[in-house]
Amino acid sequence: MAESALPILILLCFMGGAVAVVLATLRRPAAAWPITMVAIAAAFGFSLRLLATVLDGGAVRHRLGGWAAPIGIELVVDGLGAFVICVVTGIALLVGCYARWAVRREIPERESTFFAMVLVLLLGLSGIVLTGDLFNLYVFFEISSLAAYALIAVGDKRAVVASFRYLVLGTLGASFYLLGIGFLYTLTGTLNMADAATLLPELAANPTLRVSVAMIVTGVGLKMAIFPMQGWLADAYTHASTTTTAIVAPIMTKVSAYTLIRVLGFVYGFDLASGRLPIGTALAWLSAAGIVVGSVMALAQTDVKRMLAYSSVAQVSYIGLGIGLAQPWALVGAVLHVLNHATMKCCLFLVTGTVQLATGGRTLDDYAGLGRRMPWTFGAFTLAALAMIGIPPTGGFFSKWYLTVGALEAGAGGLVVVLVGSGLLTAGYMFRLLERVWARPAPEMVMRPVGAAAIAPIVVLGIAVVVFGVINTWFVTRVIMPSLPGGMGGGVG
Amino acid sequence: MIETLVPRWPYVCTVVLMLVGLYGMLGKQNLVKKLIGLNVFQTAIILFFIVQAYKTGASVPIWDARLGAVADAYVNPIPHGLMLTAIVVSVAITGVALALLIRIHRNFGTLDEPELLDAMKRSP
Amino acid sequence: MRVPTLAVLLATLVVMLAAAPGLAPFGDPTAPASGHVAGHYLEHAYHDAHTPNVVTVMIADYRSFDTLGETMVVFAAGLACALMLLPRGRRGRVPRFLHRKVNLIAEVIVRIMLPAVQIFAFYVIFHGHYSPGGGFQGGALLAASILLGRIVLGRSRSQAAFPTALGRPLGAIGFAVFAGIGLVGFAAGGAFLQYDRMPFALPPDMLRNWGILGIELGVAMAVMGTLVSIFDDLSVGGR
Amino acid sequence: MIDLLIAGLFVFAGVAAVVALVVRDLLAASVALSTFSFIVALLYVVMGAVDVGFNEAVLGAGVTGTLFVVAIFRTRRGSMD
Repeated sequence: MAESALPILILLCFMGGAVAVVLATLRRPAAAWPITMVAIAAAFGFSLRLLATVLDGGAVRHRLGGWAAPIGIELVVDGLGAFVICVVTGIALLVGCYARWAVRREIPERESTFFAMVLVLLLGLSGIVLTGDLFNLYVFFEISSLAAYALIAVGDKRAVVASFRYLVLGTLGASFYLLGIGFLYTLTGTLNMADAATLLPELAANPTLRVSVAMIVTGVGLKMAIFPMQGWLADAYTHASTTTTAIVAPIMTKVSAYTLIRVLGFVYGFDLASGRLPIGTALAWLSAAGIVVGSVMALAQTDVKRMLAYSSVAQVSYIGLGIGLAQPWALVGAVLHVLNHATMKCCLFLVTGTVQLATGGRTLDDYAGLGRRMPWTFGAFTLAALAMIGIPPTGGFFSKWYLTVGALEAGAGGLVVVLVGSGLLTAGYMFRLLERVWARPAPEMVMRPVGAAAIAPIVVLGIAVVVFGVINTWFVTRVIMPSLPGGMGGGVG
Repeated sequence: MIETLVPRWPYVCTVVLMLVGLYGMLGKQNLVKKLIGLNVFQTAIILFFIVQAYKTGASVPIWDARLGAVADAYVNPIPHGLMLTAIVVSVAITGVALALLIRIHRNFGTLDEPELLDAMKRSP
Repeated sequence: MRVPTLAVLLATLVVMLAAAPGLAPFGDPTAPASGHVAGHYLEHAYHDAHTPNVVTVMIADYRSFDTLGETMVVFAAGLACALMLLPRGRRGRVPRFLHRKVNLIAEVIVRIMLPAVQIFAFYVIFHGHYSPGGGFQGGALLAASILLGRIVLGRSRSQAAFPTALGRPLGAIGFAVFAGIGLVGFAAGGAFLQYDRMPFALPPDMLRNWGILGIELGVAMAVMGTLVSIFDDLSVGGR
Repeated sequence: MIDLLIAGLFVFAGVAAVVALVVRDLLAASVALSTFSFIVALLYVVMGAVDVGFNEAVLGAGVTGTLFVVAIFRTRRGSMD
């Protein structure tokens, strides 16, 4: 494995950015946004560089403190990690462009702290993706969660209650994760992921091992909002401020999903994790239940932001379903859905935020006729909505296609029914909204102007949804398949 | 069952403490009480790690010329280092949660769950 | 107690007891966790960093990146409280328990205690190589001495000793000191936080020894500044 | 002998935790929580984790307790359960 300084450089961008924002804004409060953008842009540049490096020469690592793996902590990045870190920093860059406009309108007096907190959130999420150590992952888990609690609390009046509920459940999840790695540590004596993976097969019959898998899946599942632990998500996303939702919703649950892939696929191995205790099957069926519950709840909402929040529950469950099936095509679909759902959900939440700030409207009826007033914004919105339903050639179609193929290959006919049925439900609530946007007459009202800097990221995301669909085979063959766990990629052919 | 649990009795004690904390988090209606439950729960997990690190008759993990660099002479230091981190994390979380409680009290005037739900229904 | 709560409690109990047979008995010196990495730490720590306290070597050298993350957690908690509770209260609108009449006995005792606590805190930071203690404990003790002053000595005098506005910047600087020491070795061509690559003419174990002391100082500053700022935000912020 | 000490401390810790959850006066509850932390810190020390015990005594028992008291002063002292 090659040594590379790129992983730590990404983390240093965010660390340095957060400290610089706090110190620089003591004198010049306006410096917060430019510093944040420089930090995120640099991190995005390093991420792309990292992806290119990994695609050329295979996985890279950085040994912190110069200590070799089980003694010290190392950062390890393979194709999947580089892919996810690019998604995280890319989405952050676009939301960052948008944030200046939104934050000035929503929370002007707390701008500097807000941006510092966003950098801390990104540090936590990137750390989760990059680290190769189980306990270090817990530390980054807590950094990102702490930042998310604070960011979610900045919102309307009820946001603080939503944030407190999230804090209690999130800490419970993190504690279960900690307990899981505690059991793992008492069995193997190591915390390094690769080292644990070599030691674990000897312990396959140990009951504690199964408990540790169950604990870790429960803990990460709580953060990922897998049914029946999805309760915190809808309130948190609905009441948080625009920028918070647009940055937390697309990437936070996805990073948890990636954690699950890594722990189940690379540390335990899917065979070991499912041995004698059907963790994978349970995860798949719970995710299926989550898809149904999320879609039905979304259909029942009139508040658009809340509707999208419930749809997030369903969409994240697609990823959970792919991981639970542990079948190569399903995993391809799950990883591809990380990218696609991040792109489209970010676009949709940015639009709801823009509408809320420009017109004050939140409900379905408030959206009537807005398509003609904001053609660019709602053009992108429509593309993202079509991707949510899964209409070709948008990215959403392909990830669901791979998931369906995976479910068929695994012989889980019931899950195929759920996948198709949920597409119909999604079509139900999305077309209900699109009909109001485009087919109703434009309202007579005064709208606050929306800056070009706020519209540009939305349009970019709308185009990206389609582009990612068109070039999906590149992602699948070049990025995802070569780095599936346990040589599964070879089995896809 | 009993013969597996008796030699691991401190583990059973930490499980009991964990359940007490969990009960506080999920069963109590007052938000401060939930937070106290959370603290107890986290402390119980830390205790679990420390219990796993213990070796009968071993010394504290500080190098001593009389004992030399013999691993068996000292208690396992790794869980200790990890739990230093975990304690700091739990204090940080408590601080943030208390800040949230102050905001909730300012917005809705109560910290008891049923009253809070009422107040949230009444406010727009 | 409601049914879901009871169900979660029972499920946790069953799962935790199911894990028991695979664990080593209490106090077993041959437990798998005690070998492997832990054995390496115990046998090499003194040689590697010239520091007797193995836990200090572990958190400040072998696994120093965890500690950096932990310092970030503390710093983030301070930021989070500020984000939620800003703007801080105007002067004169502090809660009653912070500006009631000063109690003479309490004041005299605290005035005698404070220097002792602070000297002890510095001892804890600098002696962390040899005895229990280090940056976190020392920083927290320093913060505790300031908090004691805030509660007993009244607002104006405790503000003169440590102004509220200093808390968060001190936290940021402490974190920067930690990361900066890590960067020295990194810039000299080693890995991040690799102390033995720092460009000073000392043997590697002494370089690590000094590196550990440096980051302990950074941690102490970060913890002290942030804890005081959290206390100030909680006590007067958000009105 | 040392096992007996550990067992006794566990009992005290359990009692303190239950008291912290049961009393209706939140100020008393936070004092009980500090007591719990302090007993647990003693447990750590008895089991050889001197660093952790020190940290728990300073942060868990000291700082957490202070923060709880401050927050309770600014909200409400009574609890419904």
